[in-house]
Amino acid sequence: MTAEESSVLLQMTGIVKTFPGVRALGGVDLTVRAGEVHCLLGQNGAGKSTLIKVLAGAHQPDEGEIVWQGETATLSSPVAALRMGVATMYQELDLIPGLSVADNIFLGHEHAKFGFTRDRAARKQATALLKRLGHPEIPPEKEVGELSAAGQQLVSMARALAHDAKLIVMDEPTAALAADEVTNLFRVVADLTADGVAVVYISHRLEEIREIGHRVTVLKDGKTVASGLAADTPTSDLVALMSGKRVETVYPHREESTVDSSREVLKVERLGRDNEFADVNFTVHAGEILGIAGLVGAGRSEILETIFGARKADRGQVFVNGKQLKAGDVKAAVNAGIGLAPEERKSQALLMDMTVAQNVTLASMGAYSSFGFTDRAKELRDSRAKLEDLDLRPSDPRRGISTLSGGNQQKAVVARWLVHGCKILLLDEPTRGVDVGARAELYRLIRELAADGVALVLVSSEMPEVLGLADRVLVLREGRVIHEAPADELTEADVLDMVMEGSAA
Amino acid sequence: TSNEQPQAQTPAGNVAAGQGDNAKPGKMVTIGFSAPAADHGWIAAITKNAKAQADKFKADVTLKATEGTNDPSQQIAQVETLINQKVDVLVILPMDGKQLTSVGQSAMDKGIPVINLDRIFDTALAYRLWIGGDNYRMGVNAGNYIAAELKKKNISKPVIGEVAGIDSLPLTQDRSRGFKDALVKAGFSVGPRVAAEFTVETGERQTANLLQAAPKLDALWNHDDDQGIGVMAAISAANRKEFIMVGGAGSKNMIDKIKADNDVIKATVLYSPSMSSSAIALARLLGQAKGMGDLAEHEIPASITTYSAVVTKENADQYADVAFDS
Amino acid sequence: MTQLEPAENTAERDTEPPGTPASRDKRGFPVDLRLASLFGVLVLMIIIGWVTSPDNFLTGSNFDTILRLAAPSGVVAVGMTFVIISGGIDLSVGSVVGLASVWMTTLATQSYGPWVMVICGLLVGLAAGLVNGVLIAYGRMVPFIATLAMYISARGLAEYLSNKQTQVVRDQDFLTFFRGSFLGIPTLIWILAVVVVVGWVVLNRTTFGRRTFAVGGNPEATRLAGINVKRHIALVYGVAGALAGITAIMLAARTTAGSSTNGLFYELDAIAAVVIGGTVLTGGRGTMVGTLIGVMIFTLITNIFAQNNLPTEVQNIAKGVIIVIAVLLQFRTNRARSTT
Amino acid sequence: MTQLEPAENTAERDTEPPGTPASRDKRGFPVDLRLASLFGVLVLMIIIGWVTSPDNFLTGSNFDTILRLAAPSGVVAVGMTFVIISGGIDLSVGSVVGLASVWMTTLATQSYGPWVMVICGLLVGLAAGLVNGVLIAYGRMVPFIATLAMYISARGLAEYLSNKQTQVVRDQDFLTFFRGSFLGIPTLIWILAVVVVVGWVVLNRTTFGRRTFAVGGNPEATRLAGINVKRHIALVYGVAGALAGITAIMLAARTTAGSSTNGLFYELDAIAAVVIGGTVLTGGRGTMVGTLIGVMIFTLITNIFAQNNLPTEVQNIAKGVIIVIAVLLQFRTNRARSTT
Ligand SMILES: Nc1ncnc2c1ncn2[C@@H]1O[C@H](COP(=O)(O)OP(=O)(O)OP(=O)(O)O)[C@@H](O)[C@H]1O
Ligand SMILES: Nc1ncnc2c1ncn2[C@@H]1O[C@H](COP(=O)(O)OP(=O)(O)OP(=O)(O)O)[C@@H](O)[C@H]1O
Ligand SMILES: O[C@@H]1[C@H](O)[C@H](O)CO[C@H]1O
Ligand SMILES: [Mg+2]
Ligand SMILES: [Mg+2]
Repeated sequence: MTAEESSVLLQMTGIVKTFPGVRALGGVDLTVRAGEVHCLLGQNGAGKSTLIKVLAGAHQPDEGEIVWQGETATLSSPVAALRMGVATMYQELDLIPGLSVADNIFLGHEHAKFGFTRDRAARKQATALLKRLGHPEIPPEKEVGELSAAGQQLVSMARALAHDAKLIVMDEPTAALAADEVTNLFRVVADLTADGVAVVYISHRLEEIREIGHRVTVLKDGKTVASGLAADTPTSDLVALMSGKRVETVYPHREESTVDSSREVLKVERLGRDNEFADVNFTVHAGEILGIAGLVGAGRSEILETIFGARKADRGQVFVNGKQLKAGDVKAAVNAGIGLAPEERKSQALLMDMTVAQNVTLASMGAYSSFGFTDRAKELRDSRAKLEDLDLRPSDPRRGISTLSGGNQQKAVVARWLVHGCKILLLDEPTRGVDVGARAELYRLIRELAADGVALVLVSSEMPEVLGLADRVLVLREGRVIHEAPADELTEADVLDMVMEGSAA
Repeated sequence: TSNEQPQAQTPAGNVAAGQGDNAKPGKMVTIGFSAPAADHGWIAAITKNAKAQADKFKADVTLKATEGTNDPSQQIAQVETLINQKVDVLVILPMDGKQLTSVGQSAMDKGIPVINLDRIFDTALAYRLWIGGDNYRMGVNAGNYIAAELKKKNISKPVIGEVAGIDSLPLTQDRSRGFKDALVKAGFSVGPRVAAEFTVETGERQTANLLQAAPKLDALWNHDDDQGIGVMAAISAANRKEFIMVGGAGSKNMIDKIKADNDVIKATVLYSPSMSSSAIALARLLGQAKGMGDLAEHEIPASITTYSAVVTKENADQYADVAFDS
Repeated sequence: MTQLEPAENTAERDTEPPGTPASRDKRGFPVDLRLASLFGVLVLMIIIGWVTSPDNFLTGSNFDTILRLAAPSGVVAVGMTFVIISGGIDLSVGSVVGLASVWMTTLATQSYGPWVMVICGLLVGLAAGLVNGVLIAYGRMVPFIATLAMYISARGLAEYLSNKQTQVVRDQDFLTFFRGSFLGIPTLIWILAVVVVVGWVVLNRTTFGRRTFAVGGNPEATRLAGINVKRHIALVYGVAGALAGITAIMLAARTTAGSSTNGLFYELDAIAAVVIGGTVLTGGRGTMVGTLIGVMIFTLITNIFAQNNLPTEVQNIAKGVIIVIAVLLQFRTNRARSTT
Repeated sequence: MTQLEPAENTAERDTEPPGTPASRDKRGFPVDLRLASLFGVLVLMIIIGWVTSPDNFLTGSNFDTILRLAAPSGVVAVGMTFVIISGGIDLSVGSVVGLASVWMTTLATQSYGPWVMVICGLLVGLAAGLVNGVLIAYGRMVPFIATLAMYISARGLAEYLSNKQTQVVRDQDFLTFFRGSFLGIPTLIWILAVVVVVGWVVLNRTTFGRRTFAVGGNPEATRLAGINVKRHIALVYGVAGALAGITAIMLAARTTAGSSTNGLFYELDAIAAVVIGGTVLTGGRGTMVGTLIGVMIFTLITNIFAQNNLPTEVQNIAKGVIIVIAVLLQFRTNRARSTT
């Protein structure tokens, strides 16, 4: 035990952080040893990000003590934390889109002499860092806003490495990464820990934790409920700790199919957009869930948005119940009964200043008004009913939507399309950033919708999710459909091979 | 105002006659003209009069009129442009006399005679001739007229209001000073004072507030007949009739009202934009190296101050020709 | 503008926890501490006015004057409230007032009588507003720049049309009606009241208003909910323009003249009033009542200074300071509210 | 403003595929199609000037005139470029020019000689800018409103200090130096050149500039990178203020006087020039060269109109239309570029 204690790098005890009206952290303990990957688990809103922001000097704790290498530390600003040796990759991408890769990596500790920047040196070192991350091809002078999400995540990582930190915090680094990038990241993490650097790792994907984690700390409602668990603690135990209830498995079981193959609801023919995807054909029946698998950047979101009219198709048609849909016209799609739960909940779906009810009725304002005047009573009544149906908590439709957890916000987006009476629902990464408990509820909801005869198209980067929920799966690679098969004929390994290599092994 | 009888004069604007030998065409003269932005009727009339006068002499006068900016730095550039174009004579009504002094002087240094119109330069070295009104006397005459009228009515402690023009212009300060001096001499003083900005809207707004501050007035002087339309609108909205009002500058609109004599306005003190007609006429003579017929001097004088006559119902007809469209 | 103020952002987040019940209905009603503090400023100003000129301030006719002066700026500010809530800004309203006031009072227009004058004022305003809206929504110009261009051009066009002269309104029916009063209250004040009430109802009780909040709050999400965002934005600027047209009519009545200088600086006053009233420049939030209070505060400043015979320069210094205080005060109240 | 234009957003996505090499260096140098198209507009205007007044336009003395006129507005625009790139806006610069010009030319100041005058102009500008910056960064006020308050107050204070009188500069050393020339080029033009070059270097080659882009691009991320965002913002407004102070000095030299009306409307011209120059109002992007071209375009418009004796109202109509065309044109070029 003494040997281990001597290798303790960071000890946070009794950390309390209150935001007006919210006690985000109510006494959290965290002990990290040098050279370990310490995983932080917890439901949405459990306080993980808040804790690491305290550690990064971005938030000041109200109470509690931070001991760094045996000495009490005060982290009054991000600079203090960086100086001490804590580098952080934040959950929300923390890059400046208009600045170059190199500028982003060294922001705040620029290569400079007398205030004048030395760009050549910066570019050289940036390339070295990116190389270490397995991506020497990313040009250091390129604007970060022009990189893919995965590329941006790499820059974020390079930035953390650039600080020569003793502790690197990674807050959901894999949320936007494809499988091969995840492998790459894990290799880097392994290198780091081999050098004695500690990593605090946050993810909602338990299998990742199992793969690289050494120890696990579980947060629930702003409190540590378990710390220093071994990484191979059984899933059901971890979930029980996080959610306070038993959830048997994370991913859904296959269920009895509800496909009504006599009713072809959505038909996509030779759909294409320049530089994005081409020649996409499929049909979806009432009660059917069509899954689309593929790597990040394969063009899945673009296909959904094109069907929905948010992007204009360059080629091909979309038919709803046999009737052709006008291209590039969201309103026409909505009127035809299509709904889209987009990939970026916050920026593409939610009106954060509005109430839940106002968010729910946004697409159906005509139905909730007479002569242009809103019928607020009906609006409240119907949304309350729908929220109760979906088991959305809290079910008070007058609350601000910003007060809901991620999973419940996602349900509100689904509710928007249900009150509109949509028959086709396009779901783009519906569980991204949603914790395990809420996920299970969303899976149940998706199944119920199918049972009610809704046709669903599901895009997800999590293979087991697609395979577990969908009736049929399209495999997409570089904008083209390379395989289509009933879900129960596919295994995760097959699909991974196809998306990465172009064909099943 | 213009929309009443737009075809009254062709081209619009009043012109000086040009007498005797001076009427005959002489050597070609190019006159450069620069004035501030015509953001109210008076300045608009200045530009229009200049053009009308040049038109009258079109046989021997070319007018290059750059018009209108309230940014002294830009007006300097405009005058420089005229100098670069090698005009023979310059007529400048500066946005701010002090700020355009240097460019006036540099024109003079280059041998281009400058006629300084209205707002005076900081030094006489910067102009060959200054022609303008007498702002101080304008205030004095307004004050004297009001004092006399009130004495006639035997009012001992009158409340006398003042609606000034743009307060940051020296000419406004001169006018107010003259007004105050005249009233003090008569044993009176200036009561509530507001400053408008030569526009009808500000005239109305400021007067509406002034009338509230002074529930009873005996007289009111308004510096500028352009803003006067707004001043009168505020008075009629407040339904106030207990006082006499005197205007400033002498717009057609006000002179008509004075003549009709069914409103509070009883007089206006002239500050006529006809001075720009005179400026052009004199610029031509300067360019042709001629003198003024009636003077014994061979040369055009160095300064001419127009008189700020008091126009009342009695003499209104006499001044119809110099009245301007507000 | 958009200074996505870092400090501010985090501060907002720090201080405004999602879900304090008080913050629930941010838009709707005056039952809000932020508005209450603003109302406090208004009351304070009335007290100052009363104390400094006890005889003349609290009189019926002075209130008449104040309200009549507030009326045109108030109408412009109502339009600005819509524009700002929709996430935009309109720098051109003042110039559009000038243009509409000139156009409706040309000899030609006046010759067709009062109805045509009124309709002309309205249409010119509406048209200018729609040009703004189309440039912004369909031409994808930044609102600041599109309306700045209109600001410059409309004033130029007004000068061109009027030949820079003040055009006196001769039409007696027009003057009698708009300078008159109804039930003892001047027509201009009625117009202000109607515009504010209708503005409130449209903003808070109609789908148009709801969409305005939505477009300002998150345009992309609004578009993906099947709402025609471009058309809505164009319409919002059209509304602001039409209200500028109404203002032109009111000014033509008040000053008995049309002039290209009418409406000068109205845009700045309107924006200041709207923002002081608690509407945020980034869009998505705002209140009509706050705007009205903001307008009243500014009108009162001028009135109190005139009542006390104080010079304009001091008034301007004070005006700037009052803006700062009012905004900082609201921020504090807000903070205080959310920590309780 | 912030109209997070939905249409625009998606359009950008549609038309701007990630990673077109041409768009690589948007900030730094004029090697950019957007700037090239702007430069095209400038050349076009020079051609128009030359065709319409063949004798007088393309002369050395006319270029002198143009550049000397452009100099003060150019200096203000350099400061505005920093402010806008940082995600803010400064409406007060024009008033601050007025205030600084008055303060540095009071009898008292002049009595201490030219050095004190210059330092006074600079310090007054800097101080006013810092007040803006502090209100915005630490007082968490929206830049539009904080600087609007300063806009009103600074002008009022200038009138108060000068008693609304124009104050003539009597100091001969001051006049000789600033009205003189060096190597045949007027001092004012030298100042403009130095300010633009230094501005370019600071923006593109120093950590201060880099951080200005960062603050405007994503303030929260910048804060998390360990940069004192508040202090940086305060400094950026300080820089803009100090440059307004330099402008005041230049105007005092040019007009040989200080006046509270100096600098009127400079803020709008500067903002228009900066935006036409391709700097985006949402912050994070912009170029100094573009700003300079923008300033030159506006100055040329005035000059060409003066050369041809055309009236201001037409000039204003044209100015608005040119703004619209220049902005739309840039947008098209941009589009064209990225689809090739
Ligand atoms: N700046 C803030 N102001 C107010 N409340 C906040 C702030 N940041 C976080 N919260 C609240 O604190 C709680 C903890 O949030 P936090 O982001 O730490 O959760 P998390 O565990 O990271 O969740 P997720 O898994 O969704 O990322 C939540 O209720 C959240 O709404
Ligand atoms: N707004 C944008 N700006 C720049 N690049 C973008 C933008 N949107 C998408 N891309 C890029 O276009 C490519 C296709 O992205 P898309 O979102 O369709 O992928 P996807 O298959 O839906 O992946 P996922 O949804 O899992 O992220 C990716 O390289 C992505 O980074
Ligand atoms: O500009 C002013 C006024 O308009 C005034 O009425 C006459 O004098 C001029 O100088
Ligand atoms: Mg988190
Ligand atoms: Mg996607």
